[in-house]
Amino acid sequence: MMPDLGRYTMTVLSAWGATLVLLAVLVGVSLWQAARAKRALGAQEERMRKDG
Amino acid sequence: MSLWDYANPVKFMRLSGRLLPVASILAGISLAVGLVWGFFFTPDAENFGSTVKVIYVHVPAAMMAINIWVMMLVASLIWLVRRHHVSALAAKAAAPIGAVMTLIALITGAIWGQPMWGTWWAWDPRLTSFLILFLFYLGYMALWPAIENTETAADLTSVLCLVGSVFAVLSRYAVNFWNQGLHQGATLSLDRQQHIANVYWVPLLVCIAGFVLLFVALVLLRTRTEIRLRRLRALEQRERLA
Amino acid sequence: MIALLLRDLRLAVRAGGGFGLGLVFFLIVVTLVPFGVGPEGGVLARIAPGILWLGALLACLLSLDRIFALDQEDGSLDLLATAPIPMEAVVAIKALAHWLTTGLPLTIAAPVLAVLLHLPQGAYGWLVLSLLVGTPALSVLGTFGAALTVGLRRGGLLLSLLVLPLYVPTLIFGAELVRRGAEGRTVEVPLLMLAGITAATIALMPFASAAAIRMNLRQT
Amino acid sequence: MIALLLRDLRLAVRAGGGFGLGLVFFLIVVTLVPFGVGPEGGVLARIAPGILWLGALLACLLSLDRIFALDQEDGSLDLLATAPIPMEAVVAIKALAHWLTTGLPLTIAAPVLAVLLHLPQGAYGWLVLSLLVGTPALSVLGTFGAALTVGLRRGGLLLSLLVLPLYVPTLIFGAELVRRGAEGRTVEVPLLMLAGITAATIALMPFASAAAIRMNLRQT
Amino acid sequence: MADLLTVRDLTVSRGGMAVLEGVNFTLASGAALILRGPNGIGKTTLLRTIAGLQPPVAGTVSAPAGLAYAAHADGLKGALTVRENLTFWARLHGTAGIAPALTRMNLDALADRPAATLSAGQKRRLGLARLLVTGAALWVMDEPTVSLDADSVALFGQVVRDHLAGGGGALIATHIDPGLAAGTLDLSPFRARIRRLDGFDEAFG
Amino acid sequence: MADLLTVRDLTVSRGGMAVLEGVNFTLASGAALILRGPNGIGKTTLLRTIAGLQPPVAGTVSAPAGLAYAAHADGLKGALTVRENLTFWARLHGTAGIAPALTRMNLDALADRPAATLSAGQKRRLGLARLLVTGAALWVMDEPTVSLDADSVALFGQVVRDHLAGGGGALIATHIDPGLAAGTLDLSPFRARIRRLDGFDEAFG
Ligand code: HEM
Ligand SMILES: Nc1ncnc2c1ncn2[C@@H]1O[C@H](COP(=O)(O)OP(=O)(O)OP(=O)(O)O)[C@@H](O)[C@H]1O
Ligand SMILES: Nc1ncnc2c1ncn2[C@@H]1O[C@H](COP(=O)(O)OP(=O)(O)OP(=O)(O)O)[C@@H](O)[C@H]1O
Ligand SMILES: [Mg+2]
Ligand SMILES: [Mg+2]
Repeated sequence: MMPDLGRYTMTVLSAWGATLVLLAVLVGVSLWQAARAKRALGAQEERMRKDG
Repeated sequence: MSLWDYANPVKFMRLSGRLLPVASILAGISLAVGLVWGFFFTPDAENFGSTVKVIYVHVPAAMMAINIWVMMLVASLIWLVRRHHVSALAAKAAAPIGAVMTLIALITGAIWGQPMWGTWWAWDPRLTSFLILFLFYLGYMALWPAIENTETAADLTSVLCLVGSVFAVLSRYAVNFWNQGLHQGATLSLDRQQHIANVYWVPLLVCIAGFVLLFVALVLLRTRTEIRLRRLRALEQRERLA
Repeated sequence: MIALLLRDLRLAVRAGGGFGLGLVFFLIVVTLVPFGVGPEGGVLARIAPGILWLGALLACLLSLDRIFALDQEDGSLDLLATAPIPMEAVVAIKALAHWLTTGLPLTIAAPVLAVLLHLPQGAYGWLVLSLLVGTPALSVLGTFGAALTVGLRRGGLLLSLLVLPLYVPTLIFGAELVRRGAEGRTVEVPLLMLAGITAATIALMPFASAAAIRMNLRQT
Repeated sequence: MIALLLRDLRLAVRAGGGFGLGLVFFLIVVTLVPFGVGPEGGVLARIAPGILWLGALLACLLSLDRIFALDQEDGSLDLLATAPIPMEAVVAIKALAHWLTTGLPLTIAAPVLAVLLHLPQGAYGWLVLSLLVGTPALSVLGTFGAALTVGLRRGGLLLSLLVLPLYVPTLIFGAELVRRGAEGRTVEVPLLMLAGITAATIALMPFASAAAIRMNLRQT
Repeated sequence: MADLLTVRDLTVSRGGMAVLEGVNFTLASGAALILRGPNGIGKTTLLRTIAGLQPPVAGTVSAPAGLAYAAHADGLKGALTVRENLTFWARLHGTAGIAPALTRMNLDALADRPAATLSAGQKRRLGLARLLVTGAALWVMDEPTVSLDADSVALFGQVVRDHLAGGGGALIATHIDPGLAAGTLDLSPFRARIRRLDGFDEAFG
Repeated sequence: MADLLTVRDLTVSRGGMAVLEGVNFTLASGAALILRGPNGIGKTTLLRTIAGLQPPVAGTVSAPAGLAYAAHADGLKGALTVRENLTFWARLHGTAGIAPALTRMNLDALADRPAATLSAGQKRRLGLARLLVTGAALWVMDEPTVSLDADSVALFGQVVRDHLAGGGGALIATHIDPGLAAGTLDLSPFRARIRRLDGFDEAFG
């Protein structure tokens, strides 16, 4: 399945690897921040509704 | 109903809530297709060998790096002229994405340069102007949190984006003048359609579309986060005063 | 306006000799380079134009945060903003005062320091000319950076980060001018570019800087 | 004491990301050098050790004035001086906090930036080692300079003037170590000298700095 | 007499939150108004808005163009002497002659001292002397008598009375009675009510 | 009760000139002393000398080791919250628990605000709360009630009274009556006479 990359295996794999890792981090961080903001806002709204 | 109405936070939240899943799914599909196609089903090129596969991540990232800055410039102008908060926050949300894209272009380029030019880094105009662009992204991102007042932060970062754009272009010209460079274009001009075989071109287009869609999805997500954080802040302030 | 210029110059001279210190920093950077890169004349002569320009740029940069921060801390900036004088003029005067206390002395001192780095004979004139034409742009751009960061507690390093990319074109053309001069090549293009950048920044940046100051004061 | 360290670290991180900014300045200096001296790889590789050390040194220098000046301006320094904790400890903690927020990040980032200057492969290890051993001395000496200039209104440039000569030995041995490493020569002598300077300054300078602070406060 | 300053339905904000709302008052020339209110009510914010340093959230301020603002901080340069500090402001405002200002704030003996070597109260006197050289009709002052001893407070009172007698106006935020025959406006009733935020819109602006 | 602070024949100088001379007083534990005198007489200089920040020119000060000094400036970090600012000082002085200090200076509602966003009077309250967490017996304060509104002054008075009741002492330089039952020392009689300089010797010290 894996294509034969010849003597450039390292080059291609590390370039793709770095890209995918950076994108994954970006997406992961964005999702995490989004979830955290949503949770914090939900909690705050809940609290303020109770307090009136 | 004019387009500007979507600059209203409530409407934006509603619309973006609907768009986000669509954009995410489309981004996922096109990225998967494009990347798999590019990695597994393209032949090696004559003078690049298998390194030609790097193009599927390098070129889309490089294009996005520039285009995201342009989008931030437009959003900043909208904020300065029409003072739509969503617009300023969208610029803020886009900056980290742009910075990551620039970094990907730089890293993949550096890795690619090792076998192609025999060096990780060369002071080639295109590479150099990307480094400068990366610095502009860093400066922009550092300025936002440094300013306490949110409206002032939006104002000042917008002005920076404006001035920075002018100087990014100027730098591009300056480095061109300073060093003729090694970067692709002469040996195998991939940006001119007649020079590139469709076997490379079509998957590349799919990858570019994937990166664009990924950016759209991420910007929507991050802008939503920023809007929520703003509301959270306002609520907290109110609670403290009560 | 003249009053503001005189005050700023007087403060620069009084406050621990702000005047001479930019110079001294320049001197020290230029002196440290041989310690860092080793003393061979050939290498030094090659890199001399670049190092001299870089030293001037850093010396300039280091004094930028005084432009507005001091006035902000002691409240003068608020009072200046309510005085009957447009903020654009304040900003332009500040940039001028900065250039007079930093760029100008650097330009005058550069030939002396060039000796330390074995700059080729023919390049001295071009060095002075390039600094004379280029340093005003450094002051004006620096004033813009200072205006952006004025509210922030000691935004010194943030200021550097914001300003340095803006300095790149000036640095490239300035150093290139000297390098070409040293090699006896034609210098018209970099000289014109340098002059163009300086003229354009002087004409336009005060508006951006004034806007930034007003935004910073506005903190509602 | 731990409280002071934590406070200083927290302030460094909060105040507009003081943490990353030293790094960024380093990045920018290293980036600007090629714009100045031209892009040829050969020359760059020759001067890389010196420029990397010089960049680290300047990045360090630029953040020195925060060490005491902020505390002095808002009156904390007077209050610290009357707190039940010896001034020597305050000074040592301040130097440590400065190193943690400046020297350490610089050391970690240096190899990445070395790529931009085409530093020869073999020298990377020596570069990191030299910075790790050398930068604490920069922080300690810088703290002394900051202590001397604390009373002066924005003594930033005066501070540079005082501190840079003190930095010369560290710079010489640090850059020499890397250069020898790059050429595959023996590195013992500069390494020992560097370690010796660092050890001696750490042991002795806090007393000098504390004395300087006390004198500065005493202004009768 | 003519109204020097008119404030209509003014809402002012600080840190993104309205702090005072519905403030209304006018100040006739020759009159002084003292603003009172507990710490943090928004006196400084109101004065900054009137001085034009920040925009009002709602409502209008119509103030004369030449207006002199004296903030919590004095805007003095420690490296310059008392005389130089004052001369600078006089020339910036295009007025001549700082001698009367020095004399009236009892600064003659200190005229050639660098401002950094003044005591807290002496600095404050210098900060107030600046008002005299602006030539402005309306003085807007934030706690002007901080750090002043009783004699200096009396001196200041006299200076303000003279200014009013000359047709000027004065707006003073203070916690201490400065000994002026002046109207007082208590800001407590104008404290902004906290509105509930029901949608995302309201988090902005 | 025992004497907390004894000052004998003290001469203090500022800018190379003696400003006060022959100052004598003692402060018993449980008592407060208010220093008065016109601007520039040397109150700040005297307090700095007592706090050990500068050496006396002549005479002696015997003060307890643990002494808390509150200067004109508050020593606050704008980037830290109220709570963080106070916690720092508490840990530095090795005391625990800032909650009572917050409550007693009415700062509970502001505890999580960055200090930079406080109004002038709120900052001052925070500066005074620092005294409570030092655990020191002797409080030396330079114009503590500057910028405070009437309620806060009363709050401060109560805090000082409690401190005195616990056996502490307080030395306060002020122009305003802080509403304490305390002795008052007018510094005017101690103003240093200007001696003629007859030889070069006397130009030194
Ligand atoms: C850090 C290093 C590099 C950077 C920052 C960089 C940047 C860029 C940029 C900005 C583009 C243009 C994208 C667009 O807008 O169309 C591009 C395209 C391209 N790059 Fe790179 N590049 C780097 C290294 C390399 C290397 C080492 C190679 C191969 C030897 C390479 C090959 C290409 C090719 C073939 C294209 C597409 C065609 C073209 O626009 O000329 N790049 N790169
Ligand atoms: N930068 C800021 N960010 C957020 N809130 C702020 C900021 N500055 C001030 N505030 C808050 O705004 C309110 C009004 O402050 P202002 O300084 O106008 O009060 P003031 O009436 O002048 O008080 P004082 O008598 O203590 O000087 C206060 O509650 C204060 O805490
Ligand atoms: N750095 C200095 N150099 C020279 N003289 C100074 C210096 N600082 C203060 N002085 C002078 O010393 C005298 C005493 O000042 P000090 O600050 O102790 O007065 P103070 O009693 O606290 O006054 P205030 O009530 O105004 O605060 C003043 O006359 C002042 O002008
Ligand atoms: Mg106020
Ligand atoms: Mg005093």
